[in-house]
Amino acid sequence: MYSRKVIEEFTNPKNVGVIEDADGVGETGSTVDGDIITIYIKVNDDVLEDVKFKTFGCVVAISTSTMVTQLAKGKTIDEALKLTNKDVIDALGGLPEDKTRCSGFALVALHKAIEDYRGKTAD
Amino acid sequence: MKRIYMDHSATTPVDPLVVDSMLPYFTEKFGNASSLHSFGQEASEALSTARQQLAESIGAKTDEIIFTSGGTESDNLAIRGVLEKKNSGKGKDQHIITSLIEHPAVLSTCSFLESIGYDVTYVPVDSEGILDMDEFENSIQDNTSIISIMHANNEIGTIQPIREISKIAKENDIYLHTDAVQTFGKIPVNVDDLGVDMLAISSHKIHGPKGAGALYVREGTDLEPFIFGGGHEQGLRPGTENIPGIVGLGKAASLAKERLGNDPEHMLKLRDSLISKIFDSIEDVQLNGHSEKRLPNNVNLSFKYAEGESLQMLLDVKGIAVSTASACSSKSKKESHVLTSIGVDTDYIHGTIRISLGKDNTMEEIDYVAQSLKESVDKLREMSAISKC
Amino acid sequence: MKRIYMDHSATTPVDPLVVDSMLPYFTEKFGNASSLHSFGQEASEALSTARQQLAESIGAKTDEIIFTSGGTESDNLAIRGVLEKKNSGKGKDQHIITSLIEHPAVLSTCSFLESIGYDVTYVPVDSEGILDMDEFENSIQDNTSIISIMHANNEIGTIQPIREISKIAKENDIYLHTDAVQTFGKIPVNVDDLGVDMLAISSHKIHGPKGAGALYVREGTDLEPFIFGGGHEQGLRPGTENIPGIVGLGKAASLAKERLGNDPEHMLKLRDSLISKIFDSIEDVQLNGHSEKRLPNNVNLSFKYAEGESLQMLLDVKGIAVSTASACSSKSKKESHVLTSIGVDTDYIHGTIRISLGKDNTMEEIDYVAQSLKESVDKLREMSAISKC
Ligand SMILES: Cc1ncc(COP(=O)(O)O)c(C=O)c1O
Ligand SMILES: Cc1ncc(COP(=O)(O)O)c(C=O)c1O
Ligand code: FES
Ligand code: FES
Repeated sequence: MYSRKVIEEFTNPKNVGVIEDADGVGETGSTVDGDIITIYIKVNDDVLEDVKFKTFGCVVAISTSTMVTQLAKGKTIDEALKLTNKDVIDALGGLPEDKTRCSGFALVALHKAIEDYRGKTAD
Repeated sequence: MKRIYMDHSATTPVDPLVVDSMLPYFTEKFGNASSLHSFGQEASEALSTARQQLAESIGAKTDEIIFTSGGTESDNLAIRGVLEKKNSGKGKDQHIITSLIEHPAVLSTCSFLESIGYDVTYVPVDSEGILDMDEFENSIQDNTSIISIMHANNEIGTIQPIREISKIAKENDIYLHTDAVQTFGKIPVNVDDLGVDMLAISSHKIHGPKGAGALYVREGTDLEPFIFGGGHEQGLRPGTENIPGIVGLGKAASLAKERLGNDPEHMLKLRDSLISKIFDSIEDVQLNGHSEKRLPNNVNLSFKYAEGESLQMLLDVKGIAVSTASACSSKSKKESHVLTSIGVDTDYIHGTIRISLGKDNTMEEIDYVAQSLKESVDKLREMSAISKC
Repeated sequence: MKRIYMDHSATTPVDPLVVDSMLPYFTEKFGNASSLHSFGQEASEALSTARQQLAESIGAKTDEIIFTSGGTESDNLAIRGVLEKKNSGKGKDQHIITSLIEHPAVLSTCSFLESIGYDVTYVPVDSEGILDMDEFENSIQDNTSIISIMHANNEIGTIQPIREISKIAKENDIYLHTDAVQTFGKIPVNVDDLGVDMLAISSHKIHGPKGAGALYVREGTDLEPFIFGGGHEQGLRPGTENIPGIVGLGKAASLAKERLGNDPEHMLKLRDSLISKIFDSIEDVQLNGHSEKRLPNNVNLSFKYAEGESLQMLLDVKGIAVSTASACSSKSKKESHVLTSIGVDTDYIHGTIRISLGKDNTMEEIDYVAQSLKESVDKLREMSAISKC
């Protein structure tokens, strides 16, 4: 049901953790639904120098989380904002159709983290 | 990698003895049991033997056994068969009593029946999954035609007090059906001891082949078929009989009966050892279901801060097969209606797995599973956005 | 004694290649296709492969295949599925068109539906068993929801003009279901060529295992399930999938398709040889059904002054398995509704046997059967109170 790539990313996720002095933090989901994704970003000169995640959720939630962090890391904020759901799903070698609902959460968390960063820097 | 199967409530491997018993009926004794010639007679004798084996294993008479394609069909036949019979000409003013934690085979049947005008009461259960007997008794109406309460639950393994339920059903002259798909082969299942009018069995849960099942129908219980065709199985289940499948079910049933003295005890030991190992090594975990009135092979656990599907997949990568909820619903991530009905905390409910043991599991496997479970829970908790760490 | 099986319309021996394809799914790859772990994935891959095999063999798309427990269930699902769907909230003001010579799987379903308020027209057939097309067209009503006409008849082997029927169904925007249980593997069965919306298949008639079948459901055809439970088979057929059975059906279907170039021709030769031998050696015999639009493996004969069951039994003693009418009704001695519908003479109707050939029958066997048949008919006629002698 899951592609080999999904299982690989899920069992060996990269960028797990918290960035203590993060420039932006974004969170999606709720304990009631059973998924919570938090993404932390560190920005340097408009570039996402570091991206980390913490996720409570299903295989899709975790594998999309790690994939989003990998795709976003090293990109400029504008580039990162252009990432689409499809980019994430393609990078994972596809996802089961009945799981597409949760595949978008990680990207939303990243966008929220960027918003959070922009909100702070606007001040 | 050696694989460890601990999902026996979803399905079981077919016993090699059972496969052997089936083999002649594919290529040699392949006749249609309705045919009068020698090929047909071989088939019809096989059918009789299997019927006898199954009947004996549950204390029934041979002509009280209706073979079906599986547990789902048996449940459908029991409930709809009674209603349809009583219904003839009388409209749909009939009432059904069932529980909130039945298998979808019963629940979906009931909600279909509701949608076409029947009245259904879904009796709640307590926090360990036992039927609320007061609510049950109060739910009985003059027009109650059938009570359908499962013998044991497929997710949490709680065993219902069917004998007590039967007493009340009898006092009120209402048919009682029980879904014994999960209990047969694990605890004694005798139709007279239980006092049931109908009882559903599924072959593939007792080391028999998939695609076969049976409904016990007590003599004198009036049923109509709900599938229509030739007059097979006393007019209650048409279609050319699945002889190899039925032969396999008969063999599996008699093996299950024979082994009732040993297998359940073995599974019980493994179960209790696994539970204590897990509680010794992992924090924030709870056992769902009843502490004593529980299937000897069922371990249903909820972990805080670790999601069930992820946990199941980490175990799968280690070669261990367990289930997130019941196999039936694990593809659609919905909360289990069983866990909701027993009131599992939202903190815990998403972190639930079911480990269901089989007669061939070993203590060595239990050690490996306990160890792997700890590693996997730790790993997920580290990753988790809501853990304490 | 070497036995000769010539009752392939009742059931067929499972092809050894089919048994081989099934075997791993009993003891090794025994998972539940709904399970997420590796055992479940093996099962669900097997299910996909079988679905593809079956789909390819009839020119369908994979998600147009619903696996069932057999032909009977497929027929029930087709007819009731459509009615139930259209019915939602609308009452039972719906009309069904079928023929007088359908299999009990269709006829009993229709008479059940009649009993609960639906309207059914049973279109007659001519003396060779072909649907009366004028009566058929005239029977169409504004509220006709489904037409169910079998592809070929199981007793007399007459093949219906499904393509013409389909044209009329389409003009009137009515769903067309065909029961192809007897045709698949014997004549080309392609859902687009036939122009049908639904098509029923039974595994055990094509050298596959008993207990498996399929319903083709054209994309866009709206159906409801009629058995309720977990959401398997696109919500149309609940219950743990019979993986070995379905794997066997898939394999049998692709073998049948492959062999369509050879097997039917072989059977046709045997058939025509048998018929001419019988007509050369026996008097007062008639061939029932159509002379050309006939299954290549069907020989349905009526003998004057020789009762069918007795004839069948004398042949059985000689090691030859044939059927009196269809296997389904042969235990209850009723006149065949098919023979009555084509107007077989009372002098002949009780002396009817069906010989249905298989791919492995030989010309040598044909000789022996023709010879034995003559001897047996002679013997019965000598004994007969109404024969000329
Ligand atoms: C309690 C219970 N009832 C019914 C069923 C359905 O049985 P089957 O899969 O044979 O249709 C199952 C298993 O899926 C079950 O666990
Ligand atoms: C034309 C026809 N339809 C339906 C069936 C029923 O198929 P099954 O025996 O697989 O239920 C049969 C055979 O018995 C048949 O010949
Ligand atoms: S994130 Fe909720 S099911 Fe996947
Ligand atoms: S004499 Fe036996 S069936 Fe008529």
